[in-house]
Amino acid sequence: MTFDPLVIRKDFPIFERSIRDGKRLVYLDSGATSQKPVVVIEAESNFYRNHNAAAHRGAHQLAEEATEALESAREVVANFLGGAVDEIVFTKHSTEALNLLAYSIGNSPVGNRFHLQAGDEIVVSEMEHHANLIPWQQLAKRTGAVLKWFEVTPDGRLDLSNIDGVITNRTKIVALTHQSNVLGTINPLTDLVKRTHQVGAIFILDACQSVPHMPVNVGALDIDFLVFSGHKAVGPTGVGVLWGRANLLDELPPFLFGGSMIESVTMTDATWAPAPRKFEPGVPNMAQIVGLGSALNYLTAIGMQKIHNHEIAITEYAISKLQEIQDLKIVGPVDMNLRGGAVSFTLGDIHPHDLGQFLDNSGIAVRTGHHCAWPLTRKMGVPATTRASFYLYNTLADIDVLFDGVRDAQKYFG
Amino acid sequence: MTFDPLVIRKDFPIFERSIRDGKRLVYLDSGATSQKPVVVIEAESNFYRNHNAAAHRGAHQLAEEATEALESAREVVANFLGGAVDEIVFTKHSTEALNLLAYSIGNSPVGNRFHLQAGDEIVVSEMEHHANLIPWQQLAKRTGAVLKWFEVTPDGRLDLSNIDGVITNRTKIVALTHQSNVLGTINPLTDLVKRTHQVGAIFILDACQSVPHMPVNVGALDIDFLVFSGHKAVGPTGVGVLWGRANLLDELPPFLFGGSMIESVTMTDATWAPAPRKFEPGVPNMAQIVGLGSALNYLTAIGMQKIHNHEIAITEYAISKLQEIQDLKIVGPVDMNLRGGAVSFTLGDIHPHDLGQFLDNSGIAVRTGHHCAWPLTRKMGVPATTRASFYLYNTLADIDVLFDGVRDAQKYFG
Amino acid sequence: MQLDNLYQEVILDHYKRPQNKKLSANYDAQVHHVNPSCGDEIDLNLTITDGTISNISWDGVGCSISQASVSILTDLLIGKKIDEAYSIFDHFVALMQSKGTVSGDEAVLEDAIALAGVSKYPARIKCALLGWMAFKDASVQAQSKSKLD
Amino acid sequence: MQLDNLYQEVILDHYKRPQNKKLSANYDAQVHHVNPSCGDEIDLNLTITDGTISNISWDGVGCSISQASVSILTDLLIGKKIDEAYSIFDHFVALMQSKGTVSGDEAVLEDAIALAGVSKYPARIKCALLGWMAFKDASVQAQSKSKLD
Ligand SMILES: Cc1ncc(COP(=O)(O)O)c(C=O)c1O
Ligand SMILES: Cc1ncc(COP(=O)(O)O)c(C=O)c1O
Repeated sequence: MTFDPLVIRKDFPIFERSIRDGKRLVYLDSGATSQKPVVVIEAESNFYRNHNAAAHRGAHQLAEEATEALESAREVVANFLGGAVDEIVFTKHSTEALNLLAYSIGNSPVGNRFHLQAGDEIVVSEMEHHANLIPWQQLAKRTGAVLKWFEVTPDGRLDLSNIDGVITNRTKIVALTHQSNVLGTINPLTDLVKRTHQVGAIFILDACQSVPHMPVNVGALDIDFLVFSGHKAVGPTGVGVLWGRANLLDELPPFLFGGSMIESVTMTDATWAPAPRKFEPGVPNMAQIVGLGSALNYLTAIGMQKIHNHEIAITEYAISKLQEIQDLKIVGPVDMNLRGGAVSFTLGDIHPHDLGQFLDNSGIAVRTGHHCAWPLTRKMGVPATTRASFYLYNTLADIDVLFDGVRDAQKYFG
Repeated sequence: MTFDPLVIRKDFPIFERSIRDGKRLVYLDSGATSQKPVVVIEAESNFYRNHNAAAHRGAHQLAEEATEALESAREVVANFLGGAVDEIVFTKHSTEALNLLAYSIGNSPVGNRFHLQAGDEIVVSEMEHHANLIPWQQLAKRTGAVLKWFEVTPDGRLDLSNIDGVITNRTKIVALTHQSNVLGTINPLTDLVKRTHQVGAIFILDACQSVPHMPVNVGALDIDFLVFSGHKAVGPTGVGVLWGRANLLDELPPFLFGGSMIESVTMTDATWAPAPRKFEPGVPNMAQIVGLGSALNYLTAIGMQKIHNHEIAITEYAISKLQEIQDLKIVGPVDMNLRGGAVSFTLGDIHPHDLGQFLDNSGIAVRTGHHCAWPLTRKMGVPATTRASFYLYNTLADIDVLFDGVRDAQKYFG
Repeated sequence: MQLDNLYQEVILDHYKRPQNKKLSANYDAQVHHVNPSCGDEIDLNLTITDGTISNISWDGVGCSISQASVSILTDLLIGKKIDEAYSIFDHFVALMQSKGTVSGDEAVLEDAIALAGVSKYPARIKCALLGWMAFKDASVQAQSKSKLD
Repeated sequence: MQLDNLYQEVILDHYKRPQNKKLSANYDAQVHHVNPSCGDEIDLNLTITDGTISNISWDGVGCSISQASVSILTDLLIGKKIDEAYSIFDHFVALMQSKGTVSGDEAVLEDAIALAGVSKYPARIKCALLGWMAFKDASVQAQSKSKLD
């Protein structure tokens, strides 16, 4: 099957609507959230129309069907990531998945391999999204652990000149993003993971911006935990994924407490079901999980490598075009070997908010601000940036519209 | 508008399907999760088809529309409960909402009104769902607080003979269910809330089984926090609600950390946005929140009092019919003044699992087991029960089918 | 009736007249297993003599499927060599997980073949496996104990 | 172009030539406000003399709307009695929250009427209000300070 974004767009009903009095929607904000193909929308509504019941709770036919739908989706996710079925925990988004890890680690008693004590070290980086920064700040405060970080170079890469000085024998956790949601930088993981395991620490990957956009295999990466959000991967809102190595999920204490995650309960005490159940109390976000399964099947049918190639091509074109514009500065690497399809930039004195508003008036949706990575924008020496981010349904024509829009904005505010 | 469940059923597509080779679906498991009317299903898919974008993040038209959709739903929920807009926090389900409270309280520093120390007391009851029991067990373990509880009488009511002995000057939190998901008992709250406030404690209401079924007004109840789940109130899966008094939400520390809940962030520290934002990090479960708004509008249009009256009528009929059956024992009060529409029972030596399976074969969906309230079933002296639970779409004819089914099961297993 | 496929005569018989349902005073291993989703519980005692299962006894509460299944298990496994018991165990688990696609080997499973219908009711598979998992657990404990002796 | 409604001449003028954008050495109250969703920041100094706003000065970074809005505010409120300033404040906030249904009273709002278009862009309302909220905050601090003196 050849990859044709114009054909793919037909799967996404939102492209049938127009923006600001009849303009074509040029959606360049998939880094914030992706659009949804009709199969995903219908997977969710089909579940409600035909199979809705509380999964894992009840011996009636609807409950059986709901359970089957839920567990098939778990299998899809496991296959997509190259993990085992029982290694997949469903959350509401990656933010919850990262908080789950931080709280569960905080709940680990003395003797548990995850137990943290004063002086232990947690390593993040300056390019983390707030979701992979603040939970660790707070865990450090609660436990007396020390938060350390890799710095970011002026051209927007992780400064790895001193890996062994940052990840030390005191390090217990290394939590890093796979691809920066601001800079587009894809971080090279091999040496980082190796060093992490050398010192006996665990490696947590924030794969929010990579799993939707390129083939990611947890085995090949040799990491310990991974999180991503369904809504950025053409899936529904309200569902995220935590993958963890079976033996680690086994030892990790639970996070949220309630029904269906227990083995036995008395008024004063409780014991836990095996993972993944132990991390999934309550009636699950069933329709959303089913929708996510359908989303990953959709992406797989198209092919993750093809999607990645397409995005690389678009990004390369976008960067070369944007660089033609006077006063436009790309914030992040311009070498295509180092990056994926999120491009942030500044435009002389024109504030990103004004630029974004102007582009919106032409039907172009971009994101402006600090993109939930405030320490990073500060480090890059800008108060805010404008970000265009790409996905399988974007075309080179979208880039041309962006290019014209930016130049028109310069005239308007000039 | 007269209330007619046969007309209402037409709004729920699932009733068009059949069960086990052509049998009519008699859905008596709404206590676990409710079915969804087409307006709710379409509210979710419409959001994806027309307005999907990351709410509160971006100045483009889709993001504006998504924000508007989300915040209108918040207004609907606030009006439905009689609270203020900024007092509504969206979660993934009530289980998360209760854990949010327990963790946030656990995060409260010395000097904060929520701060717990060894010897402080937390009060629950023997009829709590695991979701309103285990989070408090765990909070007690973490802080050294003492977990106390109201017992349940043999006929399935809270034993309130010694309110002042259970709720004392050491009590900091009282967390109780409004209606038992097993017994159907509706707990009388007035004296409990009064006593709770008299000792300076906060009152948390698990309204999972009441908000979907009767008018509930947080002001009239004079409570401090309330939780419920959307999926039990004809809403989507994957969305729940925490309501809290504004001044209390203000003082309560946040729970999940990440994007959009912050005021300012550096590498080592962060400060928080005002409530409700401070409790809602990450890209929200937007489509589900919008669906919940539509669900509550649907219920409101029919009328919560009418829905309640209908359920009371059905329940009364069910109890009187079921009591005709030899060896059938209702577990819970039979006085209609004390209860709502969840009826648990045992049937001689026939195990609930077998009964449930037999009923399923006749198209009847009931729940069997301990219903995530294991200490309660133990207290009631039964290993498990069969539960039939009712909602607006159930009819007296459904009860007749149940009655026949139970009698046929007796013959089959007798 | 479709349901008769699930509730075969043999199952209802074992349910009404369970075999070896009285915990023995002596045993090499004793285990307690629970099915948390429905609250079914079982205690099971196991004795192994010279590599042969010389006794299994049990007590418990649960549905007809779980009760009949453990009763059938005791009839089937007492007197068997431990290796043979494991092979029967594997056959039985495979049958349960087959979603109705396998009919099972009656020569191996004997009365346990009557539980084949359970495999079409996913929520009940755990019921049928409760006693078998307890047996497996107990056998591992008994054997590691005998190694220590 | 529809956008011209939002970006009126007056706004772009104030943006390019902001008024009173240099923090004064003396003040009764100094505040720092932030718009966390976009990172815009403002410092604002306020002096009140005998119930009259005698000076407002500021510095900050932000979009044209937030910068123009505070610049217009200083022009409009310096020299006004504090009560009158509050009444203008209320008018302005009501205009912003009107979703375009109100056109505003030019006699009261003067140049600030040019910001009326913002009310149709919900995500920008906070930009327009940033300086105004800073002013309100500073005025409360300045007055409580003068009560203490
Ligand atoms: C009384 C009560 N509390 C809490 C819950 C938990 O609800 P959820 O699973 O939607 O979080 C339930 C339902 O399962 C319930 O009935
Ligand atoms: C790198 C990265 N991490 C974490 C997140 C948080 O994702 P969510 O809001 O879906 O939890 C995002 C997206 O906002 C992201 O880009």
